[in-house]
This record gives sequence, C-alpha cells and structure tokens, in this order.
Amino acid sequence: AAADKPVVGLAMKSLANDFFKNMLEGAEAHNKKRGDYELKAIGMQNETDFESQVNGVENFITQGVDAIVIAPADSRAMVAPLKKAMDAGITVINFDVSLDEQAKKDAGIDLAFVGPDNRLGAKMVGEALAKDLGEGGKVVIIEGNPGADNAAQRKLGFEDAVASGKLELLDSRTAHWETEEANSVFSNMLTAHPDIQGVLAANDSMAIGVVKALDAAGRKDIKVVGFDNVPAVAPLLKDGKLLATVDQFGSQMAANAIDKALEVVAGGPKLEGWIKTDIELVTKDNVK
Amino acid sequence: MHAIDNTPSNDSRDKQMPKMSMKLVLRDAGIGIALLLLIAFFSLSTQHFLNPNNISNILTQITINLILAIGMTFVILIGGIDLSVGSILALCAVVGGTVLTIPDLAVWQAVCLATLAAMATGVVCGLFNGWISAFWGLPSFIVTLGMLNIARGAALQVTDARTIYSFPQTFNDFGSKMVFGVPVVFLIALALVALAWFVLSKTVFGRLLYGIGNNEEAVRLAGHSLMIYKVAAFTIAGALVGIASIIYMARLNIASPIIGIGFELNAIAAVIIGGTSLSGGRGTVIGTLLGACIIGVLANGLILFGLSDFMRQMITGVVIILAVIIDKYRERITAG
Amino acid sequence: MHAIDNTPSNDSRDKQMPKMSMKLVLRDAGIGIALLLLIAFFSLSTQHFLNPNNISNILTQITINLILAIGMTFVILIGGIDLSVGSILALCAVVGGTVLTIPDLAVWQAVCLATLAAMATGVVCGLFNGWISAFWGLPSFIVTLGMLNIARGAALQVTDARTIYSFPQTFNDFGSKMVFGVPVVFLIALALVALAWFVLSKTVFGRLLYGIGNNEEAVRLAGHSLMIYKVAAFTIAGALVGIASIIYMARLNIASPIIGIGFELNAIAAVIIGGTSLSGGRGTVIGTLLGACIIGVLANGLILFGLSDFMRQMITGVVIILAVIIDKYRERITAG
Amino acid sequence: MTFSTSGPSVLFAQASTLSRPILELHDIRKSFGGTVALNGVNLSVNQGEVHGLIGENGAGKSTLIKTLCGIVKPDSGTITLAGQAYSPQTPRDAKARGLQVVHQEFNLLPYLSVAENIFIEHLPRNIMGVVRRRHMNERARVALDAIGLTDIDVRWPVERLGIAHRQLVEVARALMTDSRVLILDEPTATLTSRETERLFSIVAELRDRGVSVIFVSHHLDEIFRICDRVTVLRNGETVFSRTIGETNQDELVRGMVGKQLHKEMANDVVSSARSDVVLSLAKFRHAQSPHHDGISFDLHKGEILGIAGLVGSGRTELLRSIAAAELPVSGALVREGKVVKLHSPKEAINAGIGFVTEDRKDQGLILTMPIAANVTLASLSDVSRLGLLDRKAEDATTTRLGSDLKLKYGGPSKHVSTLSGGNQQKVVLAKWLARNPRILLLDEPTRGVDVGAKAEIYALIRRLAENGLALLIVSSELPELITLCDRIMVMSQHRIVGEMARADFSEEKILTYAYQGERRKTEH
Ligand SMILES: Nc1ncnc2c1ncn2[C@@H]1O[C@H](COP(=O)(O)OP(=O)(O)OP(=O)(O)O)[C@@H](O)[C@H]1O
Ligand SMILES: Nc1ncnc2c1ncn2[C@@H]1O[C@H](COP(=O)(O)OP(=O)(O)OP(=O)(O)O)[C@@H](O)[C@H]1O
Ligand SMILES: [Mg+2]
Ligand SMILES: [Mg+2]
Repeated sequence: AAADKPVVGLAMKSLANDFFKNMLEGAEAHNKKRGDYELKAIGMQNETDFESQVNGVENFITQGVDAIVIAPADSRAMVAPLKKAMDAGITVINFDVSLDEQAKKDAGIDLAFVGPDNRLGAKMVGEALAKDLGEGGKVVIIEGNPGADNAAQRKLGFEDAVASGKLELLDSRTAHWETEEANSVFSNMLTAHPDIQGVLAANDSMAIGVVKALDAAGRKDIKVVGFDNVPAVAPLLKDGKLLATVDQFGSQMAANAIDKALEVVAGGPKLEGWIKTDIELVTKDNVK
Repeated sequence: MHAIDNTPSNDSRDKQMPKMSMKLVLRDAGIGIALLLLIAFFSLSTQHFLNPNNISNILTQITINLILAIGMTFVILIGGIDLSVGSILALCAVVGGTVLTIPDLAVWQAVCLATLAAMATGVVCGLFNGWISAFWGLPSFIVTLGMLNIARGAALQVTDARTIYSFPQTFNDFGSKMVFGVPVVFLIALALVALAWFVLSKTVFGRLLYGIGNNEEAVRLAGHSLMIYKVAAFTIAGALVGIASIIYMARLNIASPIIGIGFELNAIAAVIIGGTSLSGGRGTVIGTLLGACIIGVLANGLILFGLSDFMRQMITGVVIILAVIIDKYRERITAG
Repeated sequence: MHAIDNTPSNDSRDKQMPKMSMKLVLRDAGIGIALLLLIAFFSLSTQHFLNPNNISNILTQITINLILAIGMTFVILIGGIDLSVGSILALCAVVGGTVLTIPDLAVWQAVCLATLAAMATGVVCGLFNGWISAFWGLPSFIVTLGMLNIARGAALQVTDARTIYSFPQTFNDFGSKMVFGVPVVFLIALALVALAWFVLSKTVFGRLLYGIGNNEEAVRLAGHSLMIYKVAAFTIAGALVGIASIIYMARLNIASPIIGIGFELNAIAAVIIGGTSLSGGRGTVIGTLLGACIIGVLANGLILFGLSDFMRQMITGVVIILAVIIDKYRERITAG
Repeated sequence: MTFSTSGPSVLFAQASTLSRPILELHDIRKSFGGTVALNGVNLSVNQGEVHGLIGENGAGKSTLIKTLCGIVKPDSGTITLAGQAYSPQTPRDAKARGLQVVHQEFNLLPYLSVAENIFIEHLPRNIMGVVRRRHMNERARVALDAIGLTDIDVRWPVERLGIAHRQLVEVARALMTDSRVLILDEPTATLTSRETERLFSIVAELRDRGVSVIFVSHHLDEIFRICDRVTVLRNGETVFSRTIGETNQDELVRGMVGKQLHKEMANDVVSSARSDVVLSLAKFRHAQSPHHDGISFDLHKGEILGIAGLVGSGRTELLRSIAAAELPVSGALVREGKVVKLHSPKEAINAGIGFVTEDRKDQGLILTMPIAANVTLASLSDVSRLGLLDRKAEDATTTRLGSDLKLKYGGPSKHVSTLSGGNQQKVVLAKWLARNPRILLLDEPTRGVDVGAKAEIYALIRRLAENGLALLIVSSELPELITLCDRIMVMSQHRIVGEMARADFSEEKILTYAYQGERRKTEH
C-alpha cells in the first residue's frame, strides 16, 4: 500500500440490499474519481449482528486505516469501538444513522454526524399521505425491525405525520423489513380492518409486499407510501400504486462522508454537530 | 394369540384391520385436532377469521412454506435435515428472475425457461447436499449449513445484491389468481402434496426412503444403494425449492437475493408439528400439510385477534410446543 | 484366555494402549490440522494476520460463540440440540442489563446481581427446554424452536424493543481488558472449557451424559433417571448463555432484545466442526474449542484477505464442509 | 456337550433345597393392544435355586421378565418379593429391591469403554463425583477375567467387540452388583460352548451363595445341566413347574409345543450335495485377517457347509466379506467358474448370494415397519411394477413364506417389533427366501429360536438344499451343525484349521480343532 495514500475504512450495515449497494457503488465511483485514497469496505451478514460490525472496526484499527467512515449498526453499541479507534488516532466519521447523544457523552467523545433526518423524511412522506387522505383517514404502519434505530426514527416520523394530519392509526406492526412478511402481515391486517385507507411502510421492500397484497385483494382505493426510493418502486410510482417514497440519496451519502473524512485527515478542521444531507419526497411527478 | 395357527386367521385380522386403520387415521388426527381447536378458537374470538377472503389469504400465505415443507419431509424421513432451503430459494429466485426478464422472449417462453432454470438450480444444490453428505457420510446438518452460506453468497454475487423486478404482467397476475375462491398457487401446492403422498406410500422408492430412515444398514444389506436414495431425497427437496421460488416471484413480483432467511425453520416446524419423526423413518406428508396449516392459521389468527407483535411471537412459540404435546398425548392414550 | 487368574493380566494390553491413546489424540488432531492449515494460509497470504493485536481480536471475537458452543456440546452429547441460545442470549442480556442499570447500586453489587439475574434467566429457560423435552419425550429441536420464539418475544416485550445502555464504566472497561495481550473475556471462556472438559471426562455425571447419548434406554435400564441428566444438560447450556450475555454486554456496552439472531447455528457449527457427533454420545469440548477457533480465524482471515462479502460467505460455507470432510478423511485413514 | 475346561470345576450338585420362595408371581396378565402376551402366569422361585424358564418363541418369557424389572407394567396380577408386595415402576426400583437382569437384546453404550459399561450402574466415584478410573479399570479387569474374557482391553470402546463378547460384557455388568435375584434372558444364545461353560460355573457359585437365578434358554440340555427347577410357558400361560429330577426332555418339549417333535432333529438324512461348485474362494482375505494366504474352499450346489469355531475366530467377518457387506482386501471369489469382484451387497445379491446376519436388530430388520415390508425388502422388484408397489402381491408373498416358516404373527401389516425374538428371526429368513438366492449365507440362523421352530427351520434348510441351494452356515451350536451339515469346517484365528465330512462328525473332534488354533496362538 502506498504510504502516501490515506486509507479509508467504510463500515456499512449490510451490503446485501439495494440501498447499501448503491451507497457502496457511489463510494467506489467517488474513489475512482478522486484517486487519492484507498478504500476498504465491510458489511455485515445480518443487520442485527452488531458484534460483527464491532469486529470489523477492530479489524480496521489493526490494519491501521487513517479514517473510519461508519453507518452504525447500533447507535450505542458502536460507541466503544469507535472511541478505541479515535484513541488510536483514527479519524472517525459517522453517517446514515446518528450515534446516540447520551452514549457519546458517557464515553466522553464528540463526534459529528453526516446524514439525513430519518424522522423528518418519514414525516414528509406521512404528510403526503395525510394530504391525499384528508383528516380522519384510517392508516396502518408497517414497521421495520423492532430495536433498529432507523426503524424507531421512521416510526416516530410516521406518528408525527399521523398527529399533524389528524389521521386515525388503526394498527402498527413489524414486518422485519421483508417483502414476503409485509405481504402476509398486511393481508391479515386488511382482513382485521377492511376500512384501511392508507399504509405507511418503513421501507420500500415492505411497500412492495403491501402493494402486491392490495393487488391480490383487488383493493385499488388504499394508498401506500414507502421509504428509500429503491429502483424497483419506480414502476409502482408511475402506475400510482405507490403514492410516494423518500429518497435519501444513499449513493452520495457515503461519498460525502468520505470527502469530509479526507478533509480532516488532511488537517482540516474538526467537524461538529449534525451535517444534514438532502432528502427528497419522490412521487409520480418527479420519479425517474 | 391363543389358537396357534400359522397363517393369520382371517377373522382376527378382520377384527383388527379397522382398528389398525383407525389408529393410522388417529396418527394424523392428533395434529388435526390441534388444528381444529385453533380454528374453532379463532372463529369464535375474532370476527373475520372464517371470512372466505381470509381463508384464501391463509391458503396463499402457507403455500411457499408448504412446498418447502414437502421437500423437507423427504429429507427428514431419511433421517436428514436441510437448513439450506431458504438460501436456495433466494438463489433459485434470482436465477429464475434473471431468465424471466430476458428481453424479446414471449411470456410463455420466458416463464417456461425461468421455471426450468429455477428448478435446475434447486436440483443442482440438492444434488450437492445429497451427494456430499452421502458420499462422505457427513451429517446433513453441517453440509446444508455450509450450503446455506454458499447459496446465499452465490445469490448475492450473481445479482450484485440487486433486486430483480419488472416481470411480465400475465406472470404476476398468475400469482394472485383464484379458482372458486381458492388460490391457484395453493392448488399447485396441494397437487404436490398428493404427488408426494403417492410417491412415499405407493412406490418402491418411497418404501426404501422410509426403510433408510429406520435402519440404513438393513436396507444396504438387502442390496439397495443408499447413495441413490439419499441423493434423490435432497434433490427432490431442491427441485421443490425451485418451484417455490417461481411461486414466490409470481406472488411478490420481485426476486431478491435476501429473501427466504429463516424459511428453513418454518418448513422444519411444519414437518415436525405434522408428526414426522426427526430421527427419520416415520411420518406422512399429510401430517406436513396439517403442520403447515397450523403455522399459517396461527400467524393469521393472532393478528386478527389483535395481539401485539411480541406477544404474537411468544404465543407462536408456545403453540408450536403445545401442538407436539397434544400429538404425544394422543399417542399415549391410543397406545395404552 | 487359558490361564484364568483373577488379577489383571498385562502383557497383551500394554502393547495396544499406546495405539489407542494415539488414536484419541488424532481424533482431535484432524480438526487441529484443519485449523493449522487455515492459520498457515492466512499468515502467508495476508499482512496483518499474525499481528498480536489481530490475534487478540480473534480471541475476543470467538469468545461469545465459544461459550455458547460449550453449552451446546453438553446438549448435543446427549443427542439433543438447542436452537434457542440466540434468543435466550437476548433475554438474559435485557434482564441482566436492566439490573445493571438500577440506580444507586455500587458497581460491584450491580455487576454481581446482574450476573446472577442473567444466569438465573438462562437457567430458567434451560430448565424449561430440558424439562419439556424430557418429560414429554419431545424432540428438543422442536421444543427449543418454540423457545426461540418465546424468549425473543419475551425480550422484546420486557424492553418494548428498546436498547438498554449506560452501564458502569468499569464494567464496560472489563470487556476490553487484556492480560499479556490476551483478552480477559477469552480467558474466562477458556476456564469454562477446562471446567466443562473436567466435568465431561472425569465425573460420573459427565460419563452418564455420554452414556445417554450412546444409548438412552441402556442407561435407563441401568437404573438411572434420564430426566435429571437431560434437564441438567439444557440447564448448563442455559447458565452458560447467561454468562455469555454478561460478556456480550461488557463488550458492546448495550443490551438489546434483537441481539443473538442466528447465533445458534454458529454454536452448532463450532461443535460439529469440532468433531462431536450430532447423534450424541461422541465428542469432546476440546474439539469444540478448535471448532470455534476455525470459525473465528476464517471470519477474520477472509476479511484481511480482502475478499468481497459475498465471496466470503460462500467460502465460509465451503470451509465448514471441508473441515468436516478433512476430519472424516483422517478418521478413515487412521481407522484403516 | 462333553469336554472339560481348565477353569474351576463346575459344580452341578443338586440344590440344597432351601425351598423358601423368594419371588412369587400370581396370575400376571398383560396385553399389548390386541396381542395377549401374558395370560395368567404363575411362577414361584425359591431362594438359592436356578429356575429355568422355557417356552416357544413368543410364549411370553421376555415380557414376564420385563414386568419383573419395571419396564412393562402388568395389567393385573400380584408379585411378592421376599414376602413383601412388589410392583416396580422403573428399572431403578427393581434394582433397589435386588433384581438384576441381563436382557435378551443388547443394552450397551457403544462409544464408552468396556469398563464404563460394566460399571454404568454405579460408576466408582470419589466424594467430588469424579470417576476413579484406575480403580474402575482394575475392577473391570478382574470381573472380565473372572468370566474368562481375558483378551480384550477394558479401555476399548464396546463398538470394537463382536456380539459374543458384548453378551459377556453384559453378564459381567449384571454380576457387578450383589443381587437377590439374577435374571438371564437367553444369555447363551450368542455364546459358544466355552463361554457357556464359564457362565454356568459362575451361576453355580451364585446359587451356592443363596442367589436365585432365573435362566431363560432354548437349549434343553442347558436346562438339565444347570437348573434345579423349570417352568414351562405356553401362549402366555404357565403350563407346569417341575423339579428337574422329575421331568425329562420329552415332557418339557410336549409342554412347550403341545405335541411330540418329529424326526427333523435326527441326523440320518441323505445329503443332496452335487458335484458342481457354485462358489469358490481362493486366498480370500478380509480386512481383519492377519494371514496373507487368506481362506480357500469350495461350496457345491445343494451342499450345506457349516463353519464352526470359537467366538472371535473370524466367521462373521468371512461371511460379511463374501456378501460384500465389507470389502475383502485380496483373494478371489469364483462364482460358477467366473472370478467376480463384488463391490456392494447389491452386487452380491445380484450374483445370487443372500446373507442372514447374526444381529437381526441392527442389521437385519426394520423394526418399526410392517412384516410384509421386511419380507419383501430384498425382492422389491418382484412385488412391484414400474416402481409401484403391489400390496396384494406383497401380502401374498408374506402369507406364503409365513406359513412355510410357521411364523406366528398377527398379519402382514403388523410391525416386526411386535414379534417375539424367534419370530423376528424367521422374518429375516423369509426376506432372503423371497429373493430366491443361489447361495445363502447364514450367521447364527437360529439364535433365540425355540426348539419347535428350530426343527421347522432345519427342515426348511434341508428342503432348500434339495432344491439345489448352496448354504454356508456359521453356528456356535455344535449339535445344530452336526444335524444339518454335509461338511463342517472349523475356523480358528481367521483360518480354516480343520474340515470333516458327515461320517466323521463329532463334537470332540470339532472342539479339538477349534482349540488347536488357540493353543498355537498362545505358544507364540
Ligand atoms: N411391545 C410389544 N408390543 C406388542 N406386542 C408385544 C410387545 N412385546 C411383546 N409382544 C408380544 O408378546 C408376546 C410375547 O413375547 P416375548 O418377547 O415375551 O416372547 P419370548 O417368550 O421372550 O420369545 P423369544 O423366545 O422368541 O424371545 C409375543 O407374541 C410378542 O409378539
Ligand atoms: N471393530 C472391531 N475392532 C477391533 N476388533 C474387532 C472388531 N470387530 C471384530 N473384531 C475382532 O475380530 C475378530 C473376529 O470377529 P468375528 O465377529 O468375525 O468372529 P466370529 O467368529 O463371528 O465370532 P462371533 O461368534 O462373535 O460372531 C475377533 O477377535 C473380534 O474381537
Ligand atoms: Mg424373549
Ligand atoms: Mg459371528
């Protein structure tokens, strides 16, 4: 390895889905374009296996990387290993999901966050649904993995929208981010509450499962919103089967964070606070 | 047993025959009773359970698990286990999905080719599982645990972790087609159950699978090659995973390399709740059908019942155990 | 055979003994060889593998799996299996974590109470697993599959899916403490291995566990109560999960209800790669230690080797299978 | 059987008639589903006597024993032990009250050591619960030496032992604890005469110490040699109990089968052996054999060739190698003039070789499957078309062979596990007869088979030979070989040490050959 090129360790939650895959590709393209650093990326086999991300960070420290750019698997469990990295003189940038403020304070570290506001995004898409349904619209939430930080944020955002749009929340259940489970769980919710008017799905994979369940039940009157803007939902948005989703520009997120990291490594000023990245509501009108 | 005649006397046999078949019926009946209890409970306690729409929902929802569980029945009957079905499902789906989205093919061509490709993928994985475990005499638990990782890695590698979508519309429609209120995909699964039942109970091949599960050495010494039958059981399981993957795609219109995680445990649960012995040699595919129904009814009923997600999970665990306890209890009673 | 004297005759047997103990050594050696091959490969092909830091990383990383695998060895030796360890880990952690964060306790009090609470939780779950399967004669596969759901649901229910954190700093520090470059948590695991080895190979209790795995009916006919031993094996596994959960918390400084998913498969893999027979009655905890090392070295080495995640997963699968094949091959050679 | 051992002289003195009953059974009944196994058994065993328990296969002997040791609960009836009511719920209760049993089917732990198996009931331990291994091994050594099992190491796992050695290990285990009543369910079925003699001397010693022994056997000569009293069971009922001096073989047999035995047991039959050789071995060597030149012999069409030998002389392994259950390491097997190389049992069967194994439970039968399925297991192509089973044909085959073999069974669809030991053995035979082999290898074909059934099997074997089948029979019962065979070879230490034609048959001669080989070994 050329000693003059700084090494950046990119730690992501998973490489096994579209969202993080886009993110990695964005980072790789960025790496090729800049050409002045070396990129090492790791993912986890299972999004709840926090330990393997801790292991990954420890391995980065052993390899002596110059910067670690991390989308934490858990906002608290990652604090200790990242502190260890910082103590070893490694620049750490936190993106995608913010580390927990309290945990950071307890550990005595100060770390900026580069990333989107999940809760705001969820609120945005929830409000789009509220606007469509009008006050008193009956909705259900399909949650992400219980215990996952972004799932919790998105649920809060949905609940914000329910409150501000004066919607009626009939039920809220997890489908563990999965299409097939969302399909089953939602079919069953629909049986229990035939009067559902709108569905807030915490990611697009689950939204796809919900849309299929509506197709199967022949219900065209129910509106669905998702999150992430994965390529597979483009046709659904165009057909009007999906009302809206949120784009967090994942492909640029990692690249941006790496830029920030390299600035610090090159002697730039320390980052502080929350450097918010773009989020955008995607509907029929602006889908690509 | 008193009169010592050396041919089975007809009178005593005739007396015993109805009793025997009663017992055979009762064998599956234990599970059937558990299922009926569940259905009765949810019918009384929830409003929509017996609604025809809900019934067809349930049938759709158990289809994939049922098909996987049929294959698992073959494997468990010979005393094996297959932990890799979930991963193989993903691999079959991405292979099938890739074929399905080849441009410039007529829909029927694309569907036929995709089905063939998915089944071929499943067959290859099954052959690998069966051959490695039979040839080296390794426990299938560990071989299929390896395959679980291999097939998942391969599915991610060939798709580069991307979801495949945009399947032909007629194909997608097929996934939610109904005949007299019964989902077509469930009818396919039912046909597979019937076929498996026939193979297992009426053919020489099935007889030997049971034999191997009971006493492998006796079957070997009676002049049969164990290898063929073991490999065949895993291969059948693989082929069924291929079929399940096509149905998965028709239902959800996507093929993703991360689908099917944990499906193996559901399939195994269906088989065991259905009364098949994990050590092999005993069980029926009808039991498996009932087992899959129990799991499906439970998942559906508990949501209608309005239980929280976490309570639902706990109760699912309790019912899995209760179902086998009921089965055991009935066995004790009828045996005594 | 001719002179019948009642004192042990020595001649013929002394000749055969060295051969026997050589064989016993070789039994674990097959797995040891596989491990050495892996280590040699990674040492040569990657830069940082033999770096002391990396070694202690690996040791830390295998600790949890090793502790779970020790308990799994007990269960598998009696011919059972425990699919619930991952879920029980989460339940123990949230219970222990709750105790750990009780305000106004001195650190040592909190840690002691938390350890007790976590172990008690594990013991209760283990008792349940063991008692239900022994009393009803149910396959432990299905009972622990039920427990997998029950414990997970309970962990989510008691925490309402929230993560518990803010543990005492000294507790957190303990998770990354080193003695001469060896992580303290690994030393604890090693001590548990030694204890388990002693219990299994030196005590009456241990020998009867092996006996049950060999031929449960024979042990029963010899006048022993199977119940006690079966329940004990699962309870030991549960208590070890409790210990593992404390180490998990010390290492990651959180207790979350969603940790531990899939850990059971890793633990089972370690046990089986370590040469313990899935049908029970044969195997050692030393083998389990080696099996856990193989898994840990592989996970670490493949990352250092710079392989893509997906390739890594495939290769992990291949190595799991290869490890048992090597073991089988060696067995065939030494047997001939 | 007349020959002397170098062991302690065998004392078969008439029992010191301490006619105090220690164990009394009154009107014990037990049915399994529709099958009545015990239909009112009465039995009284005195202290310090050896009590023989005999009866046909399926008469209920093993079931009776299982009720005594807490495995099977009787439906009705009372048992008193030493004057007190006795109703054991578990094997543990039975042991606590001083009953020890050697069961008919093996109950060993294959991967544990011989010593651990012997001590499994009470592993010697210190206060920490740690096994005192050296102590255990030494005591196990003494125990094995005492029953004459000197050539195995107590540290070996039991899986390395042959079937007779396993039986002896079980006996050793039962002898480890002092008991009031020792029950032996067909312990001699797998033993050769040398081990049997040894066992008898031990039984005699126990009796002299006041222990009561219940002894089950199908060998009436053994009953007369060792028992003080004998009880005959038939169809789950007690027929009579007699002091041994008041009865004779004929009466016992009549009691067991309810009729006089025919002359099948006699040895005046004309040989049906012909001149054409159907199987010939040349320097045939199996994996365990220490000899380079292996084994060579010819087997003729219609011939019944017996192989005698002491336990562990390599007879089973020879048969297994011929049947390709294990592959031989060198040498040639010639079938009807052609050298054939057999790689699997399948090929052996296709070459017309059938193999009845000595261990029916582990290698012969699928216990939890129907009788019909077991009978047709080796000939499935005859009862199927295009891979579809023809149940009618299957049942017909079963019924036909069942009546040929005088099988006592409830129906073709009953599980084999519901049959008594001897009837199970007949199912194994039926399986091979259904296949119609040219050569049939039989390893201990009448193990656990009662006198009546034995006679039937002998007649059947002769009939088969007359029809041109070549039979190779390994048996540890010399009278069996002498009755049946046209020619007997004696094996010792994995080689053939002697051969004799029918005219020269005698037990003495066979045993002399058998021990010759042994002596040669110890002289080295
Ligand atoms: N578990 C069982 N279920 C059904 N029937 C049984 C069972 N055990 C024994 N029997 C039946 O009870 C009868 C007596 O069998 P048992 O084993 O006691 O005979 P046995 O006298 O020991 O014969 P053998 O000399 O062949 O060992 C047989 O008809 C047998 O089929
Ligand atoms: N797995 C094994 N490991 C070591 N030695 C063995 C093993 N199996 C058999 N032997 C030994 O091989 C020899 C031949 O055994 P074999 O079973 O062929 O004898 P046999 O004459 O048929 O006696 P039996 O009456 O016990 O059937 C014996 O000395 C036996 O102890
Ligand atoms: Mg018997
Ligand atoms: Mg033999």
